[in-house]
Amino acid sequence: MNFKLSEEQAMLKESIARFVQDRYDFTARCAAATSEIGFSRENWATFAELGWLSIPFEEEHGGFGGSAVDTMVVMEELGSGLVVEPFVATVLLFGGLLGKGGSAEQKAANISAIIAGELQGAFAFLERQSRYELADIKTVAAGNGSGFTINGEKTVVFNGAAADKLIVSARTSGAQCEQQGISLFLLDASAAGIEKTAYRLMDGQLVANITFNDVAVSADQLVGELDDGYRLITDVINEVIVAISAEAVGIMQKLNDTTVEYTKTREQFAVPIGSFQALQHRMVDMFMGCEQTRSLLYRAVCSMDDQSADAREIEKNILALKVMVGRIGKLIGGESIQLHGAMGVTDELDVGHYFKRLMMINTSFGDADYQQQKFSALTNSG
Amino acid sequence: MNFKLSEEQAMLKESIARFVQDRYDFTARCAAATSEIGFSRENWATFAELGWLSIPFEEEHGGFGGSAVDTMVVMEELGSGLVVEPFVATVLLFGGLLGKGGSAEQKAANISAIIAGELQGAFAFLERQSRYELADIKTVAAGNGSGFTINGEKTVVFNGAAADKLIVSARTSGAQCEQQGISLFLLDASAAGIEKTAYRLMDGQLVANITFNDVAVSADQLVGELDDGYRLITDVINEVIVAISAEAVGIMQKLNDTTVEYTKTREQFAVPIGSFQALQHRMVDMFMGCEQTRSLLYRAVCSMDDQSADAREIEKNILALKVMVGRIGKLIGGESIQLHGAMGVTDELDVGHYFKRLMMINTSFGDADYQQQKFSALTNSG
Amino acid sequence: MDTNFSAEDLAFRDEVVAFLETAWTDEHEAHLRDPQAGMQAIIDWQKRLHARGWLAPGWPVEYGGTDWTTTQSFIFETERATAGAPDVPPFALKMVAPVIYTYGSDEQKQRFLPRILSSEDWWCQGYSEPGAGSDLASLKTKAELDGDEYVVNGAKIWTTYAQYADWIFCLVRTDSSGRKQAGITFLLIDMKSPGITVNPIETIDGVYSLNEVLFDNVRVPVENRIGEQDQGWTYAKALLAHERTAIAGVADSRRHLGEIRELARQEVSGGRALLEDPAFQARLSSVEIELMALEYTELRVLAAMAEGSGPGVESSLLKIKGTEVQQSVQQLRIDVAGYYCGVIAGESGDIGHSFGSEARRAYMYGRASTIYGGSNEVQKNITAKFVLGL
Amino acid sequence: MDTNFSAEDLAFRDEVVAFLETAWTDEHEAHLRDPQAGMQAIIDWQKRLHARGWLAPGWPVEYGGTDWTTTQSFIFETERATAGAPDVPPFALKMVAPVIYTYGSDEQKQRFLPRILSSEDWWCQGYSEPGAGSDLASLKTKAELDGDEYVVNGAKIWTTYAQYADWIFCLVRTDSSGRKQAGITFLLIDMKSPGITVNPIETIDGVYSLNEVLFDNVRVPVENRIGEQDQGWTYAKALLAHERTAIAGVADSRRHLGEIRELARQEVSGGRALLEDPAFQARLSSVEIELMALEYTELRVLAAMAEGSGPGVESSLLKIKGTEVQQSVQQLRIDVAGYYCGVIAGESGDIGHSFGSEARRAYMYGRASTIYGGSNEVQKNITAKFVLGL
Repeated sequence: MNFKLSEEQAMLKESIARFVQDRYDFTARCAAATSEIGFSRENWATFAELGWLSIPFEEEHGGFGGSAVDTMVVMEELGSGLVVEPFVATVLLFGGLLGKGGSAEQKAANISAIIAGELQGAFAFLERQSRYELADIKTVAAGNGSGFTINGEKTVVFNGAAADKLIVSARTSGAQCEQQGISLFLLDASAAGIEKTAYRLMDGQLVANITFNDVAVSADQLVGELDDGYRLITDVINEVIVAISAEAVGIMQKLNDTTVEYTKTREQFAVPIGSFQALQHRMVDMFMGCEQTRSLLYRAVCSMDDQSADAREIEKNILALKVMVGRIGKLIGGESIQLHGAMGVTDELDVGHYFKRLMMINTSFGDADYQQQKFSALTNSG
Repeated sequence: MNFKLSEEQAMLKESIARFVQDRYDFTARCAAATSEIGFSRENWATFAELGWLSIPFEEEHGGFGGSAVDTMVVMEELGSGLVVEPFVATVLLFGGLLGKGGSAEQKAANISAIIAGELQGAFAFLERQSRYELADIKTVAAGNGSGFTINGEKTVVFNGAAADKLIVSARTSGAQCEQQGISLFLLDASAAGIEKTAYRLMDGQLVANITFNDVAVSADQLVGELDDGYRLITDVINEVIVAISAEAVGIMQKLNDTTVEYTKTREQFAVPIGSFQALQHRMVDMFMGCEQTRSLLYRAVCSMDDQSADAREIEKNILALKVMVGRIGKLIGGESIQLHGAMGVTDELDVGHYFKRLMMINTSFGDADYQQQKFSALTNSG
Repeated sequence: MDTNFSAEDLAFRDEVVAFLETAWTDEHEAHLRDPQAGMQAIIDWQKRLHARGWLAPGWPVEYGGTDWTTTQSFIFETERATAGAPDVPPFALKMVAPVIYTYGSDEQKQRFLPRILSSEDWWCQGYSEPGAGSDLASLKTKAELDGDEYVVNGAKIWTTYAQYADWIFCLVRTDSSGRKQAGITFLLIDMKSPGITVNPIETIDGVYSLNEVLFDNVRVPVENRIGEQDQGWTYAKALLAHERTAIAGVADSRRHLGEIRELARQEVSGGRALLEDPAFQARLSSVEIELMALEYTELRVLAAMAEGSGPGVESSLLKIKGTEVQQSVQQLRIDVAGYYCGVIAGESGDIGHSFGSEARRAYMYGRASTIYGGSNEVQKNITAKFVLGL
Repeated sequence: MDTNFSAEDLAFRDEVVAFLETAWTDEHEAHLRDPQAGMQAIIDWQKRLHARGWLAPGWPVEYGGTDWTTTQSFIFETERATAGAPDVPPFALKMVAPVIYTYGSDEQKQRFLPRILSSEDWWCQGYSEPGAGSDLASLKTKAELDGDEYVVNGAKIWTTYAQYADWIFCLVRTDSSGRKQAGITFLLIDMKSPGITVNPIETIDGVYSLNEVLFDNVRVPVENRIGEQDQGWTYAKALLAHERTAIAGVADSRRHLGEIRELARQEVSGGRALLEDPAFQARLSSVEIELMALEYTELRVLAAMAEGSGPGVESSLLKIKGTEVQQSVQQLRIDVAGYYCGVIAGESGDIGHSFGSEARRAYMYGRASTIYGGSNEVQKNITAKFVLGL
């Protein structure tokens, strides 16, 4: 049993921390987020150069062959720096689907481009009505002999505005909400019949609604098995949930540190407000919340990297983690604002921005209440 | 709009408070509770003498014709004094069923005796499996031409050990859990075929399990309409819920006062612990909890006494009240123990005893979680 | 003890409902969603209320108040919120006006009160200062008497709607020698005075309402001083409890909760209305129950006030619970919106649930409610000291 | 970073499981429910552990410890709790023994440690005093040196199992002139000494475990002093962190949660298992998730300790969260029992759900867990100061 990072992981962590320290202050971050594509291409090139984009990919595709712990290390530091560059969308979601389900040709054509920083991707899976149900899909890919014709609309596509290529989930059979009958297709974002509407989310992400009007795809654009995309989606999204949870832990730690520091310097009634016992106890609750969340994060990644771990245990660990990330995120985010007083509601401080990212992480792939019901169903069934 | 007590109500309140002050200190209370019948007959005679037992009954049956506010005034003071005498069981439950559903003969034969303090009653409605579902009844009253034969077992019958007469709920038709087909019967506790097992609850009450083995009753022992007892039960129990909620508010106020006083005198680290801000804020939460519960209590009794009030509104008010009584009871009870430190876990202080009564009030007639689901069902249905 | 409405009360309610039906229009409602047009809608709404004589119910009748009973005030508030009409901005009507009619000179009353009622003058509040926060009395903005004018230097912050204001009422320091509550003077300052600069503050809700107001040798005629020099704290303090009472916002929270219930009825999750989701139901019920209690807590405070006792220290309870409930309601709305709570609705129009962007704005704006008007922590200190005697 | 079990660990687990299968019997289990027979069951259990060499895993090997790795300790604890076997009472094995083998003389080690391992000596802890509570260092029980004996006068309180104890380890005051942490001496006192009176304290759980211990001119040989006179606080303090680590009780809470799930599966409400009730599910899940986290928090602390760093201030977190989880578990059990949580099972036998009375006892006993071992409030103060630097 061992909770230490390997030397390699410690170096990776240090490298990201240094990048944030030297080149990603709050002004630079806001400039990246508010740019036309929602991030900085220059930063992305740096990520590629430093090898971060290769972390989760298999060595045979030019990747680093990283573990869940490796991805955790990256994400926690990206969280701590409030990095807006689309690591999750391009590398983990889009890249993850290809890595896990892509054909040899698809991998060859795309993964090295992702690693080189030359390809932006997105996964279009949400629909207006779907809420957190990954199987609730109305977009249809109708077979037409040689290939398929896709019609439908996807919303809140992360990195959807900047993506060069998309993977889209569509129904090839089955009824709406059925897990069976979902297939994934890889296509150029500029394909005929695709229209995008870009907009921003409060955490700075540039996302898009994407409509598919009679978009023609060939059979070799299918990612994974026909009708069997659901399992692939959930496998990848489970990994992404853990990754954004690591990001959340990085944010929580940062907010806690910032808040404790602020209360040491901010004076009211002629003493630092950090000397008030009621506030101290609340900051202890924030500290404990962060440590407990970190424990669930370690629990999840250790079980994912353990070849002998039971699949059900892994799922349970991931669900528990996401529930706590949501709950403690609300606690720490809310308390950080409150303890910063009126300064906390200004846009000038980064506190509000960290808070908003925590809120979007809670919402992403199912909020705490939703995941807790899945957790209950899993743990109480026999 | 007016939240003041009438002069008569203020006198009633004062009279109970004086009784508790003069004749019901903690030692006297414990002596009453641990006696063979679970209360003091002498105290009960005093209650009769002072007219308290007549409060809720109609004037035509010799009662005071009191309102929901009147009952509230009594119960809050009984709560404040942690009075263990069976006012709820005999007057409100047993007496309430007779007053609302009894035949003229049944009323004449019993209500004046209750008021005179000469009759102890109990309502046997709970069964081993029923939990909080009032309609979950397996006890059967089988028609036999002239009357009925009752077989079954009731548990946790409040005042069941001392009661001279019982009202028992039994199934005369319908399946277990069906609301239709429940009937109530009035019978002597000493009737042939009745066996009691007495035991104590943690709040000092002496209760009983009662088995009915071929107990014969005649048709004139039916209370209310045949098969239609459910409505009568819920009507009376709703009133009792409000009454024990008033008792709970009396207890909460007492615990809060006691705890605040204790923290003013108890010293740690050379200062009164009440000077610690973290504890102060928690006591403010206790204070706010008590005031909010009191507000729901006033809301419920005002709507019950308002002839023009909508039945659904009244039910909603009662459900809300019971939920908050349970939740805030846990908060105030738990915090009172905690803030008393190790002294709080001794039996010598009354704090633990008040706490236990709050716990039993939460459980009685459905706990907070149960009532909240009923509240949700009611408020969300159109 | 009763909360029955008398026949007169019921008649009054009909009157209110009838008024609201014509006075608060769908057009107002639509404008309200747009921060810029919103201000015009509010001014128009104030004028309609004034025309009906209902703009300043709390004022003494001689200055334009209504002499309503507590029950009538309650009825008006309830119906107002149910109709979706906003509470009027408090700075002129509920904050400075009571100071003026209670402690001001006759000349000040005649000069300022009618222009408040007619919506000619817009006011903002100059209490908070950079660094002072909840410790209001530690303010540093200085006023020195020079002839028959005060010369004011310093800075006020978190000043809501300063960008629209004609006047600002300020607490300024005229003496630093004694305890910090002494030596404070209450001044009314024309926002057009030379030397005043208004700097906007960007806030997490993305809507511009807060400002920093800088005073650089601003000259204020001595006749714009309320009462005595150095006694301003007394005048301001008397009003703070009223501010806390008004802040509870029970009727508005009730309306918002109703809206959320409807949204959750329409929102589908896994083929089932979100409203049928037990976890959502539990949270909705918890908030509703707390709100039902708060409604009666407020009535109890109002009834006590009607009996002649001031709102007193229980007003802290209303402020704490009121803002807690508001934030719970805002959180529910965010959670109903799901992914769309993150949407920043721009020129793109309808890009998801239309309420997502609004939910976000209300939520972010609402973060301030537990901070301003004396933070909830300060309210707890007040309650511990003055109610519990700790 | 990994939590994989090695092949050796897996083999060790099999060993532990095999041992528990025979060493902890149904008969022990049954006795445990009865406070009187329970003590005999625990002594027998200690003897079986001792025979296997596993009674004192944390001790240095030379005195009878096991030299287990952190992982092995974790495995043993987990399997022990899963089997339903109790943790051994900490007073001798986890509290006084470490003081003796760390700070005691060779003679003291030889005299006391073997008798602890053989269960011949039963110990209790004399730290708390009436009035001292969480402010442990303000203790007043006095010891004056008279020749080669100390004469002890004063009172200790909340002394668990003093009625069974052969020895009590005490903090006593030998000097009042300096700061309160100075001038405290650590004494081992024979409970059979003349002048000692043990008075039972009735507690809200109705089970007799706490006592007041009075000292009236009790003479204690100077060789029963640990280390130096006036240095007792140092010796005691080093152990407090260990006490807090041990207090988390993760494995036991996990077992209890499993029991509650089974009870809720059997308990029916309105024709449906209580376990299917969404509100119950939500509460159960919340506790389980918190516990899953705590399990890893404990592992992280244990791993840090294995690396040579002491449990440190993070032990406060284990104590706070551990006791919070325990109380949540106790609350759940109470709520499953419904009306029957109130039952005081007496001679009447089975009068309702058999677990109701036990649920009540566990709940009431558990109220003390957030108070003793340094109240959770004090733990938060410690964390604020030493972890957050506030």
